[in-house]
Amino acid sequence: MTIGLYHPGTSPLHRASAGAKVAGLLVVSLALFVVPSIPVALLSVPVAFAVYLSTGAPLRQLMAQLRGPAILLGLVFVFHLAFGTIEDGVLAVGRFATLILLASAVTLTTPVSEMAELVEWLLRPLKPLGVNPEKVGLAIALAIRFVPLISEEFRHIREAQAARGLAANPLALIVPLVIRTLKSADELADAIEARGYER
Amino acid sequence: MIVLEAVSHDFDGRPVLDGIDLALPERRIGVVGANGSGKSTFARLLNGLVVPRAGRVLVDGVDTRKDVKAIRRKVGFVFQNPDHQIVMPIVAEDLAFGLKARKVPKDEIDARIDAALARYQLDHLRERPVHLLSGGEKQLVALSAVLVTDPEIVVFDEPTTLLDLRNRNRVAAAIDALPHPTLVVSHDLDLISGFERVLMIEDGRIAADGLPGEVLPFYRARMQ
Amino acid sequence: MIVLEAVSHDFDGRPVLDGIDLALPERRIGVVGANGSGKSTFARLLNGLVVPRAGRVLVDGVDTRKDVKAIRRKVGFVFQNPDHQIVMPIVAEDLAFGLKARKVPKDEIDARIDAALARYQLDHLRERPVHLLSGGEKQLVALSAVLVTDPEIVVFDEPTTLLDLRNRNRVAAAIDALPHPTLVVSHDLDLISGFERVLMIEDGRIAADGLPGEVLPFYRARMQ
Amino acid sequence: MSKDVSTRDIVYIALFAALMAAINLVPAIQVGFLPVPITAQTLGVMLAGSLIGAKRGGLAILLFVLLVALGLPLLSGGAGGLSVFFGPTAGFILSWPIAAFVTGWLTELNWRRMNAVWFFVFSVIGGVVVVYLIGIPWLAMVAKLSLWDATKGSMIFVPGDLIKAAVAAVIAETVRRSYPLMQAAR
Ligand SMILES: Nc1ncnc2c1ncn2[C@@H]1O[C@H](COP(=O)(O)OP(=O)(O)OP(=O)(O)O)[C@@H](O)[C@H]1O
Ligand SMILES: Nc1ncnc2c1ncn2[C@@H]1O[C@H](COP(=O)(O)OP(=O)(O)OP(=O)(O)O)[C@@H](O)[C@H]1O
Ligand SMILES: O=C(O)CCCC[C@@H]1SC[C@@H]2NC(=O)N[C@@H]21
Ligand SMILES: [Mg+2]
Ligand SMILES: [Mg+2]
Repeated sequence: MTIGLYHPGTSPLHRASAGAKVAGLLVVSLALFVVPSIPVALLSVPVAFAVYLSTGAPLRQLMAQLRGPAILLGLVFVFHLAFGTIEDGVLAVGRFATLILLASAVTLTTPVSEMAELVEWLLRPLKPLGVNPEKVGLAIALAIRFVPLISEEFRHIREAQAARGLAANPLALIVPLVIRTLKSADELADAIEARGYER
Repeated sequence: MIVLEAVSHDFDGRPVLDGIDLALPERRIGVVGANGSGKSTFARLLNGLVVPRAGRVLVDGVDTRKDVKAIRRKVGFVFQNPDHQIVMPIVAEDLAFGLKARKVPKDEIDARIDAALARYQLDHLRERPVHLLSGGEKQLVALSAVLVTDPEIVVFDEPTTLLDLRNRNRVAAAIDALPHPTLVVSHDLDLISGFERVLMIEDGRIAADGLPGEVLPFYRARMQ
Repeated sequence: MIVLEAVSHDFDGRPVLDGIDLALPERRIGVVGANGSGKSTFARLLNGLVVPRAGRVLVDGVDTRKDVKAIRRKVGFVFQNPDHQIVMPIVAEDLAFGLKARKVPKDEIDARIDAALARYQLDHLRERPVHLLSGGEKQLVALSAVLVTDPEIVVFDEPTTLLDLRNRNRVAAAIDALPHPTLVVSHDLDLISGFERVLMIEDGRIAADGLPGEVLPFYRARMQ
Repeated sequence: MSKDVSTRDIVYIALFAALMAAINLVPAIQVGFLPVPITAQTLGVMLAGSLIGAKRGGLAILLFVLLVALGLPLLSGGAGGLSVFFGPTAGFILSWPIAAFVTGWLTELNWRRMNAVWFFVFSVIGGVVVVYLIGIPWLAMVAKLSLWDATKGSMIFVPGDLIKAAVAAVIAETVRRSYPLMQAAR
């Protein structure tokens, strides 16, 4: 599936497994907090930026995604200049910039379905605690399945009410939407059992 | 009377209705056509739910593009699935909802609800939860909720597809008995076989137009 | 063969099925009845979605109360609304769903999906998102997802009500061509007029049982 | 998800996670240079707790958070992915499942006497108080603000959050009367 923020491509990151990428992200974030070194913080940003660019997504999309975090980091830096030390500011901004760039790179290069498989795999050790990874996988698929069903229902309901002369009224829209989709959910649950899914 | 003048419409550049000219003075009009031929779009034109890209739609002389409010008051619309248009949990509350939106005074609301329910012998359902009604009862409640607002024309988009034979017959009888001019889009050819005029839509054009006895056999042959 | 022995069922104390005894060796069985008469409850008995309060339901000798797993494997069930039985977002994933639940090995899954899709010339839909299909395509995908698990009997609960005429004809042809014993609940009397046996349910009892030529006219008269 | 989560529960959980995603179609409002938007999504958090209860409601919102982590663009402005969890709004987002659980728990405890007023009160306790208790300290930490400044800044959300609680209350009460879900579930 090519839904979500995933951007299809053939970069090295695309070829790496989801598990390796998420593990890498974890190791880097730990390392950055364990080693409070200015040179490391300063160096890691361009490296992370290079990784981010290597995903091969269109430059415009890449830059647009950075606008929000950039504003925040600017604020944090100004705060440190005013109330703290420059060193602390560089350290804080460097860490966050690195992590946001790397996390975005992982998201851009990993399809949702692969991430879902990783989650199922990660949850496996929790089985003795009563967590069932397959159920989590089913819930993820169902949620993705529900999104277009909900928007279809929403369109029908909005039209039917406009036709009754009701201006857009959140109550009038959401109540039938919730009831209709709950009914669909009931029927879907029956169908899942009828199709031989074991609890 | 419904008049269409050179009406064309497209969705995202894909043409759906293509240069339709029509004057419909009849009191019972049926519309048939294959899946995706443009029937629902055609019906939605009549109360301004769809505003055409080109051309004009006039209902009793009012342009749907210019005065949507007046058009919504004139043209009642009943959908295939009553669940979509029912808003409130209790039958009477739902009938009141459209009237409140039109700022009808309180004491008049009650009287009008009584009258609308009495019309189809639904009085006993007045205080019932809507979502526990049978399909046919729901469709009749949806129709009552439209009639209670006193429209001049009623448009139906496939009002019987979800019903069983008995409920279908009940709704068909209700449609037959309506004093209002009525336009019905339906795959249920029996429902419109007694109408004054039937339009067949194909690829966004009127492919056949005439008496049911002429148009319906032609349509049946096309659908084989 | 389907056998019901003194089957009764109620919901919250309200009787819905009332002492039904039946043996159904035929390969094409239709079920008709008014809204709320108990048709869906009857159909749901056959694959254990409903377990009767009293009596037994046997499918090829297996009691639905005792071995639900075996029953689910034997009896495929196709619902009215394909949107509510397609579980996964992509066609191929959905066909795989029932097979994974049955722990079919991976490479066999692929081969079986190919075969099931080929049956109705749906190969080109393999990787498509389900929500972009037409109603008829969706219902055929739902049917394929049931057939891919190799059931011995297929039960349909009003499989064509949401479809237009062309899509309905497509699904009707698919049902006609099934090699499996089939039981179809439907308000669409044409769909079952060629069947071997038709049951009419009324107030939870079998009110008529016989050839379509006998039962359907009786039912039509009752529904006036 | 634990053993006593039935197939039907999973479907409801998925449904409310998807409803959260749908609510995101209401555009969020970005105020000044505050790094946290005013969003309609907490309405979904309140509804999940009020309508399907503590366990299912909490899991539904947790599933939503998981979908965001997987890379679906379900937050305001189409944000999503792992980077969100390093940002200033992560505390708010992570508080949502807990908030839904708390609202649901209070609703279940008081199911017999539920009406619009109680739905409002419980939506405020879960969907506002709990959310702020977790979200504001996190915001202060990430944006290097003092706790007091972060709290003052967040007061801008209060009017909107109260309106959402009121809307959630009216919806929950109307749905409760039309489709008795919680009773059926117990
Ligand atoms: N809101 C919309 N946006 C985009 N395309 C649309 C929209 N509404 C309808 N269409 C498309 O326009 C065409 C005509 O649709 P319409 O609903 O009018 O057909 P119809 O004749 O009513 O079919 P049916 O028998 O299935 O109800 C179809 O191809 C449909 O997919
Ligand atoms: N899960 C349930 N809980 C309570 N009552 C139910 C349930 N399912 C069905 N009923 C009731 O049992 C009766 C028979 O329902 P059933 O769905 O079998 O009818 P049906 O013949 O299939 O009707 P339709 O033509 O509307 O599909 C109805 O009165 C219905 O309201
Ligand atoms: O979309 C996001 O990235 C998360 C936004 C979190 C917004 C918080 S939730 C509580 C408070 N009320 C609002 O309207 N916004 C904030
Ligand atoms: Mg249509
Ligand atoms: Mg039924």
